[in-house]
Amino acid sequence: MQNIEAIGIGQNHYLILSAIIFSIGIMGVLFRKNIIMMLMSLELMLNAINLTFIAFGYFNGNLNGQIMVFFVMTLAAAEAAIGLAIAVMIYRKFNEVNIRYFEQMKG
Amino acid sequence: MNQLLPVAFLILFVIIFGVGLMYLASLFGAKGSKSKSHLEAYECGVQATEAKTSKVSIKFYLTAILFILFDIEIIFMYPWALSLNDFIASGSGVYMLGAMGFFLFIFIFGLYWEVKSRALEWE
Amino acid sequence: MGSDIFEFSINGLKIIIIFMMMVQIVPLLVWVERRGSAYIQNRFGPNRVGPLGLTQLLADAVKFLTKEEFVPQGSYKFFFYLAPVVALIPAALAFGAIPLSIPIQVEAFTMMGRNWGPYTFPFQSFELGLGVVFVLGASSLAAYALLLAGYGSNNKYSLFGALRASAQTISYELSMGLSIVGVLLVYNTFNFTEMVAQQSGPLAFKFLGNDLLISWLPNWGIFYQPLGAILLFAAFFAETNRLPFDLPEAEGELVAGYHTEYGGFKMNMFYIGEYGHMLVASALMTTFFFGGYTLYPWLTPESLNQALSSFSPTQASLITAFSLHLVFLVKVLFFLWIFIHVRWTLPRFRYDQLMDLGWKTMLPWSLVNAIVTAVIIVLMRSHWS
Amino acid sequence: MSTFIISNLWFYVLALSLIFFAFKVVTSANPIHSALHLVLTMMGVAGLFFHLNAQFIAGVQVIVYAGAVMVLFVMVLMLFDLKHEFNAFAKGLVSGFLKLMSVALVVGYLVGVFLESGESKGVKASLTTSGDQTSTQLQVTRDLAQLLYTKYVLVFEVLGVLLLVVAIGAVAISRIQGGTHAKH
Repeated sequence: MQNIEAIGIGQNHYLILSAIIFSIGIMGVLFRKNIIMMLMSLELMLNAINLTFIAFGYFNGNLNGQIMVFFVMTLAAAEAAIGLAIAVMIYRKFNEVNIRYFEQMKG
Repeated sequence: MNQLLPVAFLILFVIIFGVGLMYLASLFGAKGSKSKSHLEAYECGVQATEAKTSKVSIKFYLTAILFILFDIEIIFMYPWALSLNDFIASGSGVYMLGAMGFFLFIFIFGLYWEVKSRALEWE
Repeated sequence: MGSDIFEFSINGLKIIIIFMMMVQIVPLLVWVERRGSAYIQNRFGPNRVGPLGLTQLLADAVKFLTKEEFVPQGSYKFFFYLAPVVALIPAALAFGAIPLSIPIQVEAFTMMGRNWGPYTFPFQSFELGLGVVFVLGASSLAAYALLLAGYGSNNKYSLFGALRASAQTISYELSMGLSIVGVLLVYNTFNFTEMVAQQSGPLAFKFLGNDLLISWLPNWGIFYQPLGAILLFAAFFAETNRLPFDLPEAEGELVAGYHTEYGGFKMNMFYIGEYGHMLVASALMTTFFFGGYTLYPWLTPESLNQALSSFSPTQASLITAFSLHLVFLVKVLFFLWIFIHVRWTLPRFRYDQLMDLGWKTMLPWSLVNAIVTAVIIVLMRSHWS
Repeated sequence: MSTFIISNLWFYVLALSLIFFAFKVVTSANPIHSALHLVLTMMGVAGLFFHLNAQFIAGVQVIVYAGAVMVLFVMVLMLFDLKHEFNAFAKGLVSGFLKLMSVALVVGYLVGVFLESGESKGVKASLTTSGDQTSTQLQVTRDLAQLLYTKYVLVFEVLGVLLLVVAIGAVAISRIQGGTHAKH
């Protein structure tokens, strides 16, 4: 770990930070029962992934990381839109957002 | 770092300015009575009734969803608008028009479908 | 922010002064609005408190500070108090990014036994390469203040007012974004200072490959983007919830929309946010379409420098910076007067008309504007020889 | 060591606040609190992008994520009018333990791959060579545009079609009337 001290903020700093946020996101998905909270934790994980892409792009000196983040953002926004549309439909019909309730969903 | 330092400094100053003057106002302000009816939310005199999410509320989130999708299509147009001149200089201006033309055709078709399918009707 | 203590403190002071400029514009505009509306409706307006009612502003300020501190029962105290502060931040950030004049060059000088090197102070809070993207990001955060205020005040009608206001704000952000694409096509840069630099010369553009020069017209953006200017200005009306787009506050039962429960200084902060957005809108209109801080034949950085060659370089750059700043302020005040003038002349839209206008007319028209601009630019700028 | 910390203080401050906000997103009971903390996390990540020479992506992140997606989240949460959630967290000791173990496994593997993927590259020269800070930001965005519309133009068109599909899908979903529990 010695050479990281001399250079300053190295690539591993960013990667460890995004790993921490990614793990917080996974725990959010696993532990929360509200659908919308799970979608939010998913957004958190996608943000961590974007951070990794940009960190690799910056430290390897090419722009592929930024292009990839551009596309990940589009997909994340589209996924959030559809996820929330479904969540609102479920809420309007069942008046309940707790994920455990839907295990008995028929058909 | 000194690019973002002024931004952080301004945000900090605005928060301190806002919270400080709000606290000042609460010190100088007259003390109203704490009775229940006095603190009742203002319902123009009518007894406050519980909110029932009505049909119109669906239109709000549908507008927000369509806003996200069309906003991303506009974001894709920013780099195009920025580099169109460089592409013209390097002789491939028409190619850029073609590439964005197809994208805009999809944008216009989506907008047309939204209008025709009466998704944005506010009754 | 600065290499040494002198530059650091000057930049810090400048940021505070520019924010204070935005905060102080509120009493001035309120006074102009009340006098102006009185003039339009053939009555006097405030003239009791001091000459022409000018000290009415101080009376308002004191009134705002001494109003009762009211929090509706059962409301979410944290959101209730957070909303006014969040209402201030987007306007302050956006106004900080717009250049108000050319940077001030200060020669090396000695003070207190130390010689301080030459400095250049940009005449704006923060100098960003991508100014336009920053301003768009800041103004897209405005919806949070409305939603927080509506939700925090535990009043079902202010919740509906907040939802309507934020739905209107976001749907007009689309046509704002698209008309800014038209502007970017013309200037090819996100940086405001480069945009103003391109507008400081005579009207010169490439026509089918060969250059054309009209010397008596300034090279302003309005000649390249007339439709874009109209669409952007209309979208700004909707962004700031000004009449004729201020329906969320005007419905009978909504009373005052999302800020029904706010009184005293918290209400004043919402006004600062609204008038701040108006100021940002006028500053953007002048920077995009009316030449920012330059006035082509007489007041441009080059012409002023020649005229002031007799002064020392620091004084010359100070005088040019502040005189160009005055030019900028005059243009901004002109647009502010239009904002106020429109408020007292046009009736307001019904909510479905308002949303139809946003989605079904302004969005397609700004799309057409962007496409036509791109086609003309490719046609005109590609060399046909 | 101290000069190293002070000159790179901004990274540690930003990183710690990011982790704190992310943690608050997951653990706060009132969903609107967590939505607002998620907005702050996204602004923090945008700040980090700004320093990684990706200024345009930072702007896009603020406009798209913090300004559009999160507004939808807050709007939907307000429509539901969810009060304080009491049993917000999944109960069950054994399942909780298994979940924690799986998360630790995934993250441990990730960090292991990062650290052993060779020495840190250190602070790379900025992506482009030209002059002061503001022009490099513009130059990076121009190179991004150059790359986006020449090499990745097919992805760009496919994403346009994807957005159309999602728009039509969202409207169709909001129109479903029937369903197993529909009360006729």
